Amino acid sequence: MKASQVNTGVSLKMSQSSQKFSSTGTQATRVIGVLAIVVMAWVVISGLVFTPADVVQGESVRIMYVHVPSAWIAYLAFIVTAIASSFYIFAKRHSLGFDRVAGASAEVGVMFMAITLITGSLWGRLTWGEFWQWDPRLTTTAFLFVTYIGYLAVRRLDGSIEQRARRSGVIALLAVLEIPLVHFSVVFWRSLHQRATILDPNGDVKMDGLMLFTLFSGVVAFTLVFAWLVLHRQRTMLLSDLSNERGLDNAILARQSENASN
Amino acid sequence: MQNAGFIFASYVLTIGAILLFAVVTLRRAKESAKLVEDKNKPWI
Amino acid sequence: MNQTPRSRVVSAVLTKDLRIEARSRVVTNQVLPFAGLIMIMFAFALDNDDVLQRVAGGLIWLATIFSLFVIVQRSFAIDTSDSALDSLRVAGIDLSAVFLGKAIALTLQLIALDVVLIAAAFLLYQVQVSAAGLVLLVTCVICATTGLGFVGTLYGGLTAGTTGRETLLPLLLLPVVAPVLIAATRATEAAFGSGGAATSEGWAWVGLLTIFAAVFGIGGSLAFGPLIDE
Amino acid sequence: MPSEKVVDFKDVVIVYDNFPAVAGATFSVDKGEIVLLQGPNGAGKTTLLRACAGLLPIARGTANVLGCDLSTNRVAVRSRVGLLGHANGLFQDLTVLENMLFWSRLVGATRQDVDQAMIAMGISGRLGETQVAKLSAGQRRRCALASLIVRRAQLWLLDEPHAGLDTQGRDELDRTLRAARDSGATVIFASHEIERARSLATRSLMVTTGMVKPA
Repeated sequence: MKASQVNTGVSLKMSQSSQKFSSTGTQATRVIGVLAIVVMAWVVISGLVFTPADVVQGESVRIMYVHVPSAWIAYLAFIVTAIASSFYIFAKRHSLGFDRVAGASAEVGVMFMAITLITGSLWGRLTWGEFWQWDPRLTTTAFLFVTYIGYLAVRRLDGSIEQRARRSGVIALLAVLEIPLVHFSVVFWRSLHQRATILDPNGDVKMDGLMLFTLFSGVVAFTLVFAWLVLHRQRTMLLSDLSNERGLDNAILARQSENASN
Repeated sequence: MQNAGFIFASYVLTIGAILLFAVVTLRRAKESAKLVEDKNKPWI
Repeated sequence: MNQTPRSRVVSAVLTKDLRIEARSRVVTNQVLPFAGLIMIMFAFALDNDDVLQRVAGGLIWLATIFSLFVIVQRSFAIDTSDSALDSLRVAGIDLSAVFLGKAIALTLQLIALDVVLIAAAFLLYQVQVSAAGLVLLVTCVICATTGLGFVGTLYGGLTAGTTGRETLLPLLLLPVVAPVLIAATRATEAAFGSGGAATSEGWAWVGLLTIFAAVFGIGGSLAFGPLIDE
Repeated sequence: MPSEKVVDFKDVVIVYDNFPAVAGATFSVDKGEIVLLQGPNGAGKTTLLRACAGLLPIARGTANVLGCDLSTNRVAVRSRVGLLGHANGLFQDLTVLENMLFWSRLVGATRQDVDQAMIAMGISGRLGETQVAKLSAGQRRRCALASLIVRRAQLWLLDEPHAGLDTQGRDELDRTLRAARDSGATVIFASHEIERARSLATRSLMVTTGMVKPA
């Protein structure tokens, strides 16, 4: 049952965490972490030093090596949230593990989306001379960012763990429905009001082999970072749920002994 | 050169945000891990 | 146990909400002047008939969406002030019927509000509308308010009775209603012929509004029960 | 069946606002009993009643009400219980009669049921046409009880039903509860007025710091 997953039983013995790893680390996360650092280092060096400047964009193309992967990973994170939420809601056995993955992935996604928006506006300032354009892609991204901040706020509402899982699962599925609606309305809105043609973040770039490889490495590095962060964050959520559970055990004991002393 | 500043800033912000997230997560993990027995950590 | 027919629950909740509004006149006395004031303030701020005619559609729907937050909170304050929502839950009735009843009541109030706002646009902003434009305008108001009624009731129910709902509700609702704001504004502009827009351009937007209303009508009926059933 | 258990709680813990308001309650109530829950403020009486109505999740232990397992299906029990909490669940801007008709429509009761319930609680006639906002606390309580009567619940859960009522109202309430019991219902109620409540109850339970003992 649901309860048995988090039920720690009443035990006051402190745990002897294994010394080899930090609390949420394992062999696998170590490997992912080291790989992520190595690939990320390569992306930074190659992106800043080895790759040439773009013919059209000039030096500002270097921002793309962190901007594009973070945008992709943000979308990946929200897709993971939606899939995990639907597993939680539609599976017969409502497993809280899916809820934690959904929450962890959304948190990481919001962080990557913030990075996307900031690096994107820095790039826009260099390329367009403006920090912000009402371009469909930017507008959709901004709405999506606010939507998932709302999702995280719903996760923080008070209530039991099951309530949190159910509420946020429903919100995550509604948010996914909303993405195409927002996207279509924004694209449609822009297409009717043509303004100066906006430089497409991907389209106009003439990439040589090294530039493409660096961009590809960026996607790999950010995917590794995403996996590492979600694994740790989701385990941290389990730990804090469990220690809340222990806190509850202690509170129950305290309330019971209060009765005995009366 | 303004370009260099903007490009540098975007790299620093990106990596800084990731590191901050990682450090906060690990620190929280360490705190709550003390309160939880190893048998309840399925990854160990 | 014997389940009360859905239609009876829907109509009971709908008449209850409308009758309470007819008695208390909270929306009439507070929201309507607030929305009207937005229209007047913009007339002062922009102070240019050409500009006002162009932006009239956007102002109408911006005022509607700001009013939506107040009306939704009021709609659920009725049910939470004396824990009637708990009694509804204990009555073991179909909560999707409660959702529909409240959403329809909300939609009707929004329609009444929009009639006043559009009348204000005619008076204050000198907009004009053709016969074909009027048909488009009426359809647009019905489709847009239906969508807003569904989505407002859904998120209003989720935040009802939680701490910090005054800020959480707009945070959740604003990105969701963005498509309605865009689509309804464009359709209304087409109806008014603002900036030389043709009436025919508006119907595609009405289509988007209909899809929105359908998505949140179905999604809301399914999700409302699990969301407030705690 | 000689004694059919309507409520069966074993080591039940109920968390409310991150606090174990009920910290291990074990008790059972048989069909046809009128059980009084007594105990100081903050002992967990209200939480216990709300949990029996399927409104609160069960954190630990097993809880069974009217044959429904509350930890797996809290919703199923709701249509069969009637709960009167501290609040009355009335709409201030509607009249007494309109409130009664609203609730009766939802639960499928007839107009005749409504009239009978209003007469039983002494709120028929002119009072029925009055807005709830203009009623006294005691009159509101009567109205809430009347709307509970039309529910014809199998388990009545009442939180301080006597509060605010005058002597006449209390007599009417006691009569109503006994009549409900005679027609096969079970009653659990919390009260501070021990003397009055004991004469009504067939059994008393003591609730202290979230635990239940025979009184």
